[in-house]
Amino acid sequence: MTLDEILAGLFPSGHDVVVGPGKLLLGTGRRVCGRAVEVIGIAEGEPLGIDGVLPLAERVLDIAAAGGDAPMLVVVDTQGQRMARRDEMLGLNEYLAHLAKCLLLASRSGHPTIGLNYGRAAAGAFLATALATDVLVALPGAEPAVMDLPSMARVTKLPLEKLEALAKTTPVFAPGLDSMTKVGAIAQVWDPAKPLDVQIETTLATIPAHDVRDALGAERGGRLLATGIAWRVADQASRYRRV
Amino acid sequence: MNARSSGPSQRAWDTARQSREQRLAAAARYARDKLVFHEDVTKLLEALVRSGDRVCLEGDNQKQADFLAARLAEVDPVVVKDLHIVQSGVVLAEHLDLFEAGIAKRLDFSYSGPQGAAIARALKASKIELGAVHTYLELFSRYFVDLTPHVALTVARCADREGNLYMGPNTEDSPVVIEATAFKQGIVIAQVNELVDKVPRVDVPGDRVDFVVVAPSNFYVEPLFTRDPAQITETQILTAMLAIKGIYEPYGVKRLNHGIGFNTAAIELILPTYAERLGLKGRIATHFALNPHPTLIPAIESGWVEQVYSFGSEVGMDDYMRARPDIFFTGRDGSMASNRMYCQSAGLYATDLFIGSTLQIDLAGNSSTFTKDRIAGFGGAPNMGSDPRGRRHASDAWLKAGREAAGEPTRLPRGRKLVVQIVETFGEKLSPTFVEGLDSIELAKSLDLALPPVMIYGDDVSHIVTEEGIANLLLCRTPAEREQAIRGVAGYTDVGRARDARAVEELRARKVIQRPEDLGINPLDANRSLLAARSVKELLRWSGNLYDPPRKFRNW
Amino acid sequence: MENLKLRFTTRGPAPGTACSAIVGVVASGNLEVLLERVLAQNECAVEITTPVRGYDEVWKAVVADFVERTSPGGMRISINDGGARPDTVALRLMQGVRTMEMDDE
Amino acid sequence: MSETGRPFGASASWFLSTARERLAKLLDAGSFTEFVPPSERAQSPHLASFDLPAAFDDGMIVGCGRLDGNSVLVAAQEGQFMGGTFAEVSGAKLLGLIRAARDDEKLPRSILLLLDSGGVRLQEANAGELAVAEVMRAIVEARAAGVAVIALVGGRAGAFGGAGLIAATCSAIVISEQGRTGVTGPEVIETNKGVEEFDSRDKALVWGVTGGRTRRLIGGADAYAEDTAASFREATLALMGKARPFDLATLRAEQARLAGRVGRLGGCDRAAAMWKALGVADPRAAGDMDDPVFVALVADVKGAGDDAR
Repeated sequence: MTLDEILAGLFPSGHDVVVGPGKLLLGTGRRVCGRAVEVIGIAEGEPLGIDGVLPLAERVLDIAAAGGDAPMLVVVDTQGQRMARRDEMLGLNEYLAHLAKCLLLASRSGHPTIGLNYGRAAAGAFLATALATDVLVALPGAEPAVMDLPSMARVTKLPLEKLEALAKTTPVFAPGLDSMTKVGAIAQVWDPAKPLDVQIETTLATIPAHDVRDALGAERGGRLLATGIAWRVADQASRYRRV
Repeated sequence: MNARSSGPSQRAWDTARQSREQRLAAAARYARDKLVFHEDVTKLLEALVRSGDRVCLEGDNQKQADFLAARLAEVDPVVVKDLHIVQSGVVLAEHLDLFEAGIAKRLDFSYSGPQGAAIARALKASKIELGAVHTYLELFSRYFVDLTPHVALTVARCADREGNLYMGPNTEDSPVVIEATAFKQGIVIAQVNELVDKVPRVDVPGDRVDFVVVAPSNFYVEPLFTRDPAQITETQILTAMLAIKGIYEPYGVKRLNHGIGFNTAAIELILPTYAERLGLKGRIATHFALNPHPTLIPAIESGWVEQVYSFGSEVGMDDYMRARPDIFFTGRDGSMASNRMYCQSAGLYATDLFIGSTLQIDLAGNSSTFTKDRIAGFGGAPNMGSDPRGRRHASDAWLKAGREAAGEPTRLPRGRKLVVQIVETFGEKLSPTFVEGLDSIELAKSLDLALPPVMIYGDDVSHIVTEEGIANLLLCRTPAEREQAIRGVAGYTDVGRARDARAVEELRARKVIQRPEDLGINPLDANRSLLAARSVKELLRWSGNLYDPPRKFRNW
Repeated sequence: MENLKLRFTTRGPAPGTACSAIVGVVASGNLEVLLERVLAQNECAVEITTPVRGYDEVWKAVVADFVERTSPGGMRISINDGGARPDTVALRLMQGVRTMEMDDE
Repeated sequence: MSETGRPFGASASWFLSTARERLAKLLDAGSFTEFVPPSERAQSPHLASFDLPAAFDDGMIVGCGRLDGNSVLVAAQEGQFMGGTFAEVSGAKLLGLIRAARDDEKLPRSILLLLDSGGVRLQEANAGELAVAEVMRAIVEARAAGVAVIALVGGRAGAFGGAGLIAATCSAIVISEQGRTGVTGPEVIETNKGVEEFDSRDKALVWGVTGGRTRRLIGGADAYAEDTAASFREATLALMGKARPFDLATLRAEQARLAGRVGRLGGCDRAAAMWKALGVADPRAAGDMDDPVFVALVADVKGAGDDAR
């Protein structure tokens, strides 16, 4: 689905979301009930750098400051963080983390946040946007990945064929929508054949109050150890409570 | 008198000079007096260099005439071909390009460093006809006998219009190369970083230099002698402790040369700590024939070192040496001067100990840095690491070693140089240092070399130090003892595990083999807190910020 | 991965009272050694996991020398190896025993 | 659990130390207790399929201890093991620790993260990435619950990728000269964008772009420590109890701080130019100067004291 089709499907009552400079998405969509959904995002695979973060974060802070409980939709198609000496020199990690923190604050301030991955999504840019929402959904064709296999082969110095073979069996490692769903990162995959406006309403109605991604990963068999380990740490920590 | 004419011979006695005049005439259009624009250098070389010439494209393990190398690699191989390259270092990719393109055919050299694998490939592909792999002294000596260059391409920091050259601390091979070429009617071309009205000091007089070109960028120098203390391991520190306690101290070694490995860097860095605690200051390691190793700075600053003479310079050490003229050899201009030929002679004749690392040692103590697919070259190690039979001055260390070698008192006392191999029993990727047979013997067979490349012959080696202990080969009386002494310090390599345990214990009882505990050293005490400097930044601190580390070592 | 399990009867118990210790890290050319005082006083078990194949005999030699030298009775010793050289292995084992000699906290 | 047998003074290099050595000297002597210690063998089950060795702690050590008598929770990454990466087990250990503090106000109200990490472990990329996202959310929730989360950066692997983002999600960051923060590592930028964009072997350049002094000067870290456990301890103690709340005002201030940085320094091509723009007269000398002199210099740099994050 194209971005236009997605937005039209989500907001049949209308929206003013446009792809602006830097391929940033900003705007508001109207739900069937008449209430607003605030939309931010990044489109066309554009890498997310410091210049992209600032307007997005500012918008999120404005929404949080304005009060109310309008949900936020974070729509992403990005190849990842911008790889440039300049961005790194200025502290890109702080900018990306800032955007994530703004989204988490908005959620805490009463604005439920939904991430929507419809294209690529990778690494630091993924963490700063869609992975910092209350619930992440995807459309078929989405390609979430930490790193593609050829790059991974270069970095790990492992043969590409070996990685390709392993990718077939190991969701904790293999790039792609299926794996990201199995490990619990993606809560739902929407069905493009069905009305998106209905599906977003369903998603909004079932937004979890706390982070359930580790539980989802365990349930779906993609991350079998994480919940147990985290629980063991917390359990052992509880012996050191102040009395 | 009838068979010979009574007058002077009718043959021409100045063909070389004539050839030189012809070449200079052909090249004149590309030069104004001695100056050549860098854009014209390839044309200049095509006019000057003739097929089959012996060419020294200067470059050793440190500085490189990199601009001239690149230009020589660009000449038309139809015009200039089959050159005989006679140079100490084959280090740049361009050096190999010459052979690939057919510009050069024959090679006599000393050191290859990063191009070792490429040389091996070129040899196998018959792109190179190899004369010999020399030691530095040997190659320099042959410049004056049968490998005199027709053309020398040299490199200096700056020149004046007369061609006077200033090499500064990087004098290195240049004086010997230029002397041999210039006085045998050859042609000398220098690349320089800048042209000045007056050079700070004349390292090479202008009348030995025919052309000068200002290169578009400064010549390359490899910081080959910089070892980051942060990478020194506990095992290397242990071997360093063993060397000091088991060799430097008992022999009272004052005059010495160190290799470039991490083990010897560790020795330098524990002089002010471990050796100081042993009370050895002033009694060992006072006079060095050594490049200006940054890791020597703490020992110098704590008053251990009296003087250092160097083969070449080291990147970033210029200001430090300028500020320490009591220690280093410096010119009237204040900057340090080096000379590889002099320093090699010094290392051969005027030191009592050489200590360095190697990749392989066999059961007779022969060592090599050549492997099946790497022609690494020797550099100076075979000279440093040999017992000079022409030495005639005595010292305590030398005489003690001589007594040990002789076994019993003789009417004619002789001395011995201490030649120490300091290694870890396994190298990178778990490759054993100790082997039944050296790879270089296989290599020599496969390349049809007349002489298998051996870095240090076993009969020159006096001691082998590993983390398992020290083997004193001077005390071995039979080849069998020697073999067990070597096996006895070879750790868990196949060679080491095949030792005769009883024989080894007997050798230990005779102190032919000494374990760390025999020397009062607990391996668990070998830790990094012994290093006087644990990082490059700390070396900078020790130097009072005079040392200017190369960018690739500046992790701050 | 290769897995090697060795068992020894020792002359006596390892000194000290520490229950467990870990020395070294899993990195290229390095290893971690986990020591746990959980066996009978004259027993020692060593388990090695390593990605480097074909060094069983070397491991056996290094560990046997270590056991002979230190008599680490009561110890279960577990090793994750990152391709360490035998001398590094021997050093870490010695460091481990030294650490176990300290009193447990 | 006892510490390694190697002598390690408080003056030993933080950069070169192991995670366990750092913990031992950072905290009050003998005060550290580890949760899910190596004897529980919580190892990665995934590395073996890549023929890579696992570690008994998966490179993440979590527990509690005391800092000058104050109870703290701590986590330390072992940068030498798989680059200190976030993976299924290592990520879950950290997550469990932070969530415990978030959920139980009777647990210590400070968490120290001794980061030393290249980011996400590629062999467990999805689990690692997701763990980072979970940890970031948990840090925010813990901060909102009044927990101070302080990142200490000075290890060999720095804090890159997900670790860089986690550091910047914390209440405060302590960094040493050798410490580095960033997102994409120099090697990866070089591989993808060419050596002209970033020459990863030029360490002076690498540290100029990502290193501790640059970070401290531009306000990318809130405190500067010398490369010793003693100095990290001192800097951390000074920050404890001063954590900003996690609220709109803080993030507004951070937005202004980050926008201001782009405005002031966005045109700089090199770190030296950036330092000059901040009023450092001789950047080269400032790079080489002793730590205390540098700390004094930072005090005069506008913006370096802005700790909104």
